[in-house]
Amino acid sequence: MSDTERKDTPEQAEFRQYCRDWIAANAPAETSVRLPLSPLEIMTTEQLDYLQDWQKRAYDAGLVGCDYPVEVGGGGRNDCQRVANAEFITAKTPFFPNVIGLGMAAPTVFYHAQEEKKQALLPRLFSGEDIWCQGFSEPGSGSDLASVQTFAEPKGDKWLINGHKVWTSLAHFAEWMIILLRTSKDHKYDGLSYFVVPIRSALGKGVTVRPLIKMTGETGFNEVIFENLEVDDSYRLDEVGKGWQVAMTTLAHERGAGQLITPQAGGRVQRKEGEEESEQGAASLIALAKSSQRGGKTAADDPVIRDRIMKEIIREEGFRQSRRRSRVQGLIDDPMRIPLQHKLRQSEIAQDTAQLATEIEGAASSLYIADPNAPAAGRWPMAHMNSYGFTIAAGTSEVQRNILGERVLHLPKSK
Amino acid sequence: MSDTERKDTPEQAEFRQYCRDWIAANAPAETSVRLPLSPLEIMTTEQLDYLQDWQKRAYDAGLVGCDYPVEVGGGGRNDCQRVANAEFITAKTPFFPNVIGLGMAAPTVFYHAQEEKKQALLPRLFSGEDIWCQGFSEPGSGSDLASVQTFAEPKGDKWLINGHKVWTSLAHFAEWMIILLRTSKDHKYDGLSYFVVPIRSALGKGVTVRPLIKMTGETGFNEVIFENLEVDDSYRLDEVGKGWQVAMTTLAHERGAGQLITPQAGGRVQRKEGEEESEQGAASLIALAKSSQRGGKTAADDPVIRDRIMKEIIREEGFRQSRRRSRVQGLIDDPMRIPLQHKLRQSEIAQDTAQLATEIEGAASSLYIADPNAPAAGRWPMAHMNSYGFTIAAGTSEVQRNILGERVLHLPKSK
Amino acid sequence: MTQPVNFGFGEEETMLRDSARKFFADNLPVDQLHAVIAADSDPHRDLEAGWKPELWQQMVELGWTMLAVPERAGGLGMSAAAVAGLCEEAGRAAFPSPLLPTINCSYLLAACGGAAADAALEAIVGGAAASPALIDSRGSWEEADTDVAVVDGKLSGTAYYVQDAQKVDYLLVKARQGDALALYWVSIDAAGIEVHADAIVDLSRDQARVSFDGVEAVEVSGDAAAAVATAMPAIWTMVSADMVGAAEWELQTTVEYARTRTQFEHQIGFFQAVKHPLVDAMVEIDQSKSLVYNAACAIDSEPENATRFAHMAKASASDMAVFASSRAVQFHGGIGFTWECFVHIYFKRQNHNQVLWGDGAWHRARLANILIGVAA
Amino acid sequence: MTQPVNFGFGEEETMLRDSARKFFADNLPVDQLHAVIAADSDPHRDLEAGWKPELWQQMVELGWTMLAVPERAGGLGMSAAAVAGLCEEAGRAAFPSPLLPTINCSYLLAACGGAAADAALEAIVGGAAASPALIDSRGSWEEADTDVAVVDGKLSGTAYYVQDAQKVDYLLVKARQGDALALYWVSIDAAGIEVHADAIVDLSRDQARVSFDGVEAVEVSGDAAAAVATAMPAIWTMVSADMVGAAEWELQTTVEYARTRTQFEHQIGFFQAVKHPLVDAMVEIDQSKSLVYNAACAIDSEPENATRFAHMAKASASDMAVFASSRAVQFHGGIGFTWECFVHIYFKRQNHNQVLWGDGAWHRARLANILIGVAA
Repeated sequence: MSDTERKDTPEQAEFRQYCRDWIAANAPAETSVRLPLSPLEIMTTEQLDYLQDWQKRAYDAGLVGCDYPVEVGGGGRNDCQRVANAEFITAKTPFFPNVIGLGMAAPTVFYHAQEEKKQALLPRLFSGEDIWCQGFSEPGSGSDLASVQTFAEPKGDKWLINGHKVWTSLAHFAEWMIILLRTSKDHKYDGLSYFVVPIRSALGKGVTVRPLIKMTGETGFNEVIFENLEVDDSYRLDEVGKGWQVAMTTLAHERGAGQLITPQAGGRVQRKEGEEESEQGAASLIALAKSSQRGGKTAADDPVIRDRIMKEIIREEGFRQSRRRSRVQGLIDDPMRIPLQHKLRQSEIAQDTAQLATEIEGAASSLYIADPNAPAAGRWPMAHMNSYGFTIAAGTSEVQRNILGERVLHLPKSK
Repeated sequence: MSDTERKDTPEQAEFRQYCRDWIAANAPAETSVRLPLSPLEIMTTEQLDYLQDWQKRAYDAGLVGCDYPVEVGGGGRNDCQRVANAEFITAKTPFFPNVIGLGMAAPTVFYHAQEEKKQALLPRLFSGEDIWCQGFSEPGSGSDLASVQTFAEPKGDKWLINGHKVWTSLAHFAEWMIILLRTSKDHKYDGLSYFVVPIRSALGKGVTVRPLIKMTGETGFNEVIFENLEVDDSYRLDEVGKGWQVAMTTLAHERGAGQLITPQAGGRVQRKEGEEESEQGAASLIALAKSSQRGGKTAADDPVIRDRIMKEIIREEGFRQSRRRSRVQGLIDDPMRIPLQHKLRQSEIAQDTAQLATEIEGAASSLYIADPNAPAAGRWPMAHMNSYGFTIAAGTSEVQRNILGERVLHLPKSK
Repeated sequence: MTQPVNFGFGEEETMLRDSARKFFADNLPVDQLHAVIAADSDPHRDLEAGWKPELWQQMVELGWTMLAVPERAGGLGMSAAAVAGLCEEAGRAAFPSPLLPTINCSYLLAACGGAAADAALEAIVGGAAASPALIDSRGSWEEADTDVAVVDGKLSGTAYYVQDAQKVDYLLVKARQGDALALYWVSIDAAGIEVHADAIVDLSRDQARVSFDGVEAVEVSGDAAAAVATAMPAIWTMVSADMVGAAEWELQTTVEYARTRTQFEHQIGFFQAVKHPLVDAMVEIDQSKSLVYNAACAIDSEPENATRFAHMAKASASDMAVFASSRAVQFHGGIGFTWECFVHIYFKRQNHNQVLWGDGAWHRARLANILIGVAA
Repeated sequence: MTQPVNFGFGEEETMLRDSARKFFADNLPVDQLHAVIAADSDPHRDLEAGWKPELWQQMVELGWTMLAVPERAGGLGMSAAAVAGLCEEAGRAAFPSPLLPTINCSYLLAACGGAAADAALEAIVGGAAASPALIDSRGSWEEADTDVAVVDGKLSGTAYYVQDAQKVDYLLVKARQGDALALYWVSIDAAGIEVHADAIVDLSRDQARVSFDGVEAVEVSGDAAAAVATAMPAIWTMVSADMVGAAEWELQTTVEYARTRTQFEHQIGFFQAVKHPLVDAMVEIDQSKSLVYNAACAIDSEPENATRFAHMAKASASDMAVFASSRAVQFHGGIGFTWECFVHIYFKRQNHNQVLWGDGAWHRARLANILIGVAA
C-alpha cells in the first residue's frame, strides 16, 4: 500500500531517490525536546527552534516547496512535493512547524499576491524562518465566515485595521498573518478584502496577541486584537471586494482540495515506535479496557463494553478503508463524496472514542492529567474535551453535514 | 392513583355514582366478536355493529356528550365527561367507534357550525349512529397541512368539490366527513374554508372511497376522491377563508389540548386480562428474549440484549412517569412541555421497541403473521412497520421537534 | 500477505459490475419488480415465489453463477471483489433470484475440496442453482449445531431458514454423522425431501423449512466445520454487499424524493431534519461499502484476516441497512408507508438481510473474541 | 404500598425547592461561581478546594443538612422527594459544597440504626459535614469490596474516590472486620488519617484518596452490606437529581445562546441541526426528572421498588447528562470550547456525576438482574 506502487515520472523517480538519500543522511536524530502532538500545539521556543531548524535544512536541500517556481523560492519541479512527502512520512521524520504558512498562506499568496510580494514572502515562508498564522474567525463569525467585522478603512494608500480575531494558532510565534477583512459594510460577500499583515513587528503597536484558554485548561490558541494598525495597500491580495474568492483558495487548500500539494513531513513525536496511529485510536481502548475495572470485573470482559469498543474499531477501520477506496476509480461515483466526509467522520469518531474511554475508566475518569494515578496519564478526559475543538473548528459538524447534503447529495441549500 | 382522589363537585360525585351503577349493569359482556386494537382499525361490519350498539346505549343513558348543551343533544352537565371516562376506563369497557366524531368533529361543529346544523348533526354523532371521518391530508399535503389543494368552487348557493384526500380512517363506514378545502388559490392560509360533507349518501355520485394498503399489507386507511360533488353552503363552518382557524380547533382537540373533553370508553379488546398495557410494550421484550435464541444461548442471557431491553424499559417508565408528573404543579415549569412531547416520545419508543424485538428474534423475525412458526405470531415485524405510521401521521417526528423547539424552547420558527 | 491498494477491483471487475447494473436495470426496473413480487398485498397470500426464471437463465448464461467456482471445477475462479460487485448490484435491484445462495454454495463447496465437491461445483457451472441448508431451529449454523442427522447413511431431520428454497435445484446440507459433521449435496427433488415455505416479510426472497426423511445424498465433506469456517467470510461479505447496494438505492431514491417533494414552500431536502440524516445514511453506506471491499480483498489476498474483516463488514452493513431503510420510509412520509411506494420492498429485504448469517451485535461479539480474546 | 399521585411533592417541598433555587442564584450566580472555582485554569494548579465555606454555614443554618436525618436523631425526617428538590437545585447551580456527601451519610447512618449511628446523625444535625468512604481502588463499593480493614480494632488501608474530602468534618468508612463488614464514623482530623487530594477534572468538587494508618474510629454498623443496600437507592437518586438540575441549566443556557447568536442571517436556533438536538436534550431531561421523583417517591412510600426505580433514574440521568453536556458545548461553538465560557464547569461536573456510583450501563445491568433475573 505504498505510494511507490504508483508510476513515477523519470523526474519523480530521480527526485525520490534524492529525497530518500538526503533524509537518510539528514533527518533529525531523536531529541530530548518533548515534541507536541501537532504543529498547532507548539508551546515553547525550544520546540519551535528545533522544528524550525529542521524545516530550514529540508528547504535548503530542496525538499520543501519544490513544485513552486524558482523565482518565488521554489524548486521549479513538476508534481514532486508528493514524492518528498511520501518519503518524509515513510521515514517518520518530525513535522514542519510552519504548517499554516505551507498549507494555506503559500498557495494563497502564490495565486493572489503581486509578484514582488511573492518573491519577498515565500522564500522565508518555505524555509520556516517566518511562521505564519491565519486571521479568519472572530467572536461573532464562526460558521458564518463571511460575516467577519474586523474592518479595514482606507487612509491614503494605507489601510487602518480595527477588530478582533480568535482561534489564531501560532499567532504568538508568527511574523505574518493572512487575514480576511471587511472593507465595506454594504455587501456581505463583496464587502470583504484579503490581506497579509506583519503582526510580530506590530506587537504593542496596534496588535495585541493574547492566549485563549481552552476548556481543558491548556493554551495554544490566541486572540489577536487590532487597534488602528496601519497596513500598506501593497499587502492586499487581489482586488478590494474580492476577499471571499481569495479566502476560497485558502480554504480549498486547508481541506486538501486545492491545486498545490502542501509540504508535509512525517509526524514523529516523542513516543515509542509503532505507537503513533493507535495511541488515541479506538484500538487503544482494548488495552485500556484490559486494565480497567467495572462492576467487579475487568472492563474488557464486559460484553456491553466489548460491543461498544468493536463499534468504534469498526468505524475507524471503515474510515481507513474509505480513504483507501476514495482513490479506486471503479469503487466511487462522485470523487468528492468520500473526501468531504473526512473531517466530519474523523472528528466524530475521535469524540465518541474518547467518550467511551472515559466510560471504560469509570470512576478513574475523574482523574486529570496532573494526577499521578490517572489511567493513561489522564489523556482520555483531556482528549474527550479536545474532541470538541475538532467538531467545532474549521466548519462545525453541522456545517459539514450541510456541505455534504448540498455538494454531494445535491439537496437544496439550508442557508 | 385513581381520579377519585380528586375532589368531585356535588354534581360530579352524584354523576360518578350514576355512571358506576349504570356501567355495572349495562357494560357489554364478553363477545365472540374479535375487537380491533383501536377504533381506527375497525374492519368488519360485525365489529362496527357491536361497538355502535354500545355507544348508542351509553349515549341514551347520558354518559356520552354529557357536557354539551341539551339543545344539541348533550347532557347539559358541568365538567362531567371526565368522570364518565374515568369510570369507563376503570371498568375496562370497549371503546366507542365514533372516535373521530367525538374527538374532533363534535367540538369543531359545536364551536363553528350554525345552530340548526349543530342540532341536526350532533345527536346522531354522540349516539354513534353516524360515523364521522376526517379529510385533511392529501397526496401533496402531509406535514404542510395548509397547502391542501382539494378545491371548493362556488356555484350558486352551492359548492363544487374536486380533489383527493388520503389517510381517511373509517371513511368506508362514515356518513360524514369534516374537510379542509381550498376556496382561493391566491392566499395560502386565508384561502382555506372548512366544511362538513355527507359522503355516504354521495358514494358513486361524486365521492369514491378506496382502501389504501399499508406497507404491512393491511388495509384500514382510505383515500377519498371528490369529482364535482355538490355541497350546500349551509355545510360550511365559519366564514369563507377562515378554514385554517377552524382546523386549529380540530387539531387542538385531536391533541387533547382543546376545551372539550372527548368521551372515551375503556379500550377492552379481545385479550386476556392484564395483558393490555404490556403486550406491545418494552416489558414484553423480556418474555420474548427468554424464548429467543442468539448465538447459541438464550437472548435473555446476552448482556448486550439485556442492556438494550433495559434502555427501552427505562424510556417507557420515564414516559409513564412524565405523564404523571405533567399533572404535578410543583414539578413542572411550562404546562405544555410534557404534553407536547407525548406523541413524539410514544411513537419513537414504540418504533425502537419493535425494532429491538426483531433483533431479539434474529432469523425468526423473517417470519410474518401468516407463518404458524413466527414468534409472537409475527406481531413484532408488523409492529415495526406500523410504527412508521405513528412517526409519520398526525405530524411527523420532525414536525413534532419543530413544535417543541418553537413553542416550548421558544427558538425561532424553522419554516 | 498484503492487499493490493485497489482492493483488486480493476477494470475487469468494474466491467462486470457495470454490466450487472445494466442487466438488472434493463430487465427488472423497480416498477416491474413490484409487479412481479408485490402484486398481492395480502399477508395470507399463497407462498409462491415471485421471480422471473427466464432472467435467472440469462444470468446463468452470462456466467455469473460460475464466477466464484474455482477453475479446477470448470468455473471462472474470479476474485471475491468481483463477486461482491455483482452482489452489490443484485442488492441495488432487490433482485429476486437464487444468486446469493448459489454463490454461497460455491464458496462452501470450494472449501470442501475433493472429487464429490468438485462434481457438485460442476453442476453449478452447468446451470444449477443451490442453497445452503446449514441452520438449525434456533437460527444457528455454528459448531455442531444442526437438526439434520445421518441415520443409516440417509439424511433425516429439518433444516431451517433455507434461502430461496423454491428457486433452487440442489441443497448443501450440514448433517451430524456420529461424532462428525458432514456436508451433503442433494437434489431438492430427491425422495423424502419436503419444502415447507415460510410466510416471510421479505417479498424479494423465499425461505423454507426443509424436512428430510431418509434422504439419499452425496457426502461432499467429512469436515463441515472446517468448510463452513473457510467459506463464512465470503458468505458474510456477499450479503453485506447486497445490503450496500440496496441501501444506495434507498438513499438515492429518498434524496430524489427530497428534491422534488415540497412542503412549507421548500423542497423537504432543504430542512436539516431531512438533509442531515440522509448525510448520515450516506456516511454509513460508504463505511460499509469500504469494509465490504476490504473483506472481499482479504478473502482474495489476505485470508488470515478474512474473518475479522468480514465480521466488520457484516456488523457495519447490518446496522447501516436498518438505519438507511428506516430513514427511507420516514422521509417518504405518508406515501412511504403505503404498499404502492417501492420503498417497502427494500425495507423488507434489508431487515431480512440484517438477521441473515448474524446481525450487528452478533458479529461484534465474534470480532471481540478475535481482537480482545474470549471474555473471562 | 403505592405511591401518591404527586410523588409526595406538594406545597412544602415546592417551597423548599424554590427557596434553595433562590439561595443559590442569589449567593453564587454562575459568574461568581466561575471566579471561585475556575480562577486558575492550569491543570497543574494547587489542589485547594474552591468553595465558599460561609455559604455552607448558611445552608447548615437553614437546616438543609438535617432534612434527611430521621426525627429520632433530631433531624427533620423529610421525604426523599423534598431532598431531591434540594439536590436538583444544587446541581442547577453546580454548587461546590459537601451537601451531597453529607446527605448520603444521612441515609447511610439512618439505615444503620443503633445509638452510635444516631449519635453520628446528631453530629450532622449539629452542623458537621461528612462523606462516605466506601469505595476501593477499583471503583467498587459492592459486596465485600473495600481496601480498608480493621486491625487490632483500628482502621488501616485506603479509601478511594472520597467526594469533597477537603470540605468535610467526618468520614463514614466501610471496613472489613474479619469475615464481617462494618461502617465506622471518624473525624477527618483523627490521628493516622491522611487526605491525598486527587487532581480531578471537575472544578465544582474535590475528591481524595484517604489513607488510614491505625485510626481509632466508632463502629456505627456491624452489617455494612445491609446499610449500604438500604441507602443506595437514595444515593443514586440524589446524584441523579443533581444531574437533572445541571442539565436544565445547560439546556436553558444553550437555548438562550441559540436565540441570540446569529450566523447566516439567522439565530442559530432557527436551524434544525441545532433546534432538534436541543429538543432531544429536553426530552431526555424530562424523562430523567420524572424517573428521579418516581425513585424518590418509591424510597418514601414504596421501598420494595426503590432499588429498581433508582437504577432507572441513575441510568437515565447518566446518559442524559453526557448528551446534554455534549450538545451544550457543541452549540456554543468556539466560545463553548473556552475556559471563559461557563459551560465547561457543567460539562465537567456532569461527566463526573455520570461515573459516580455507577454509570448508565452499570445500572442497566443491575436492573436487568432484577427484571430478567441473573444471566445464566
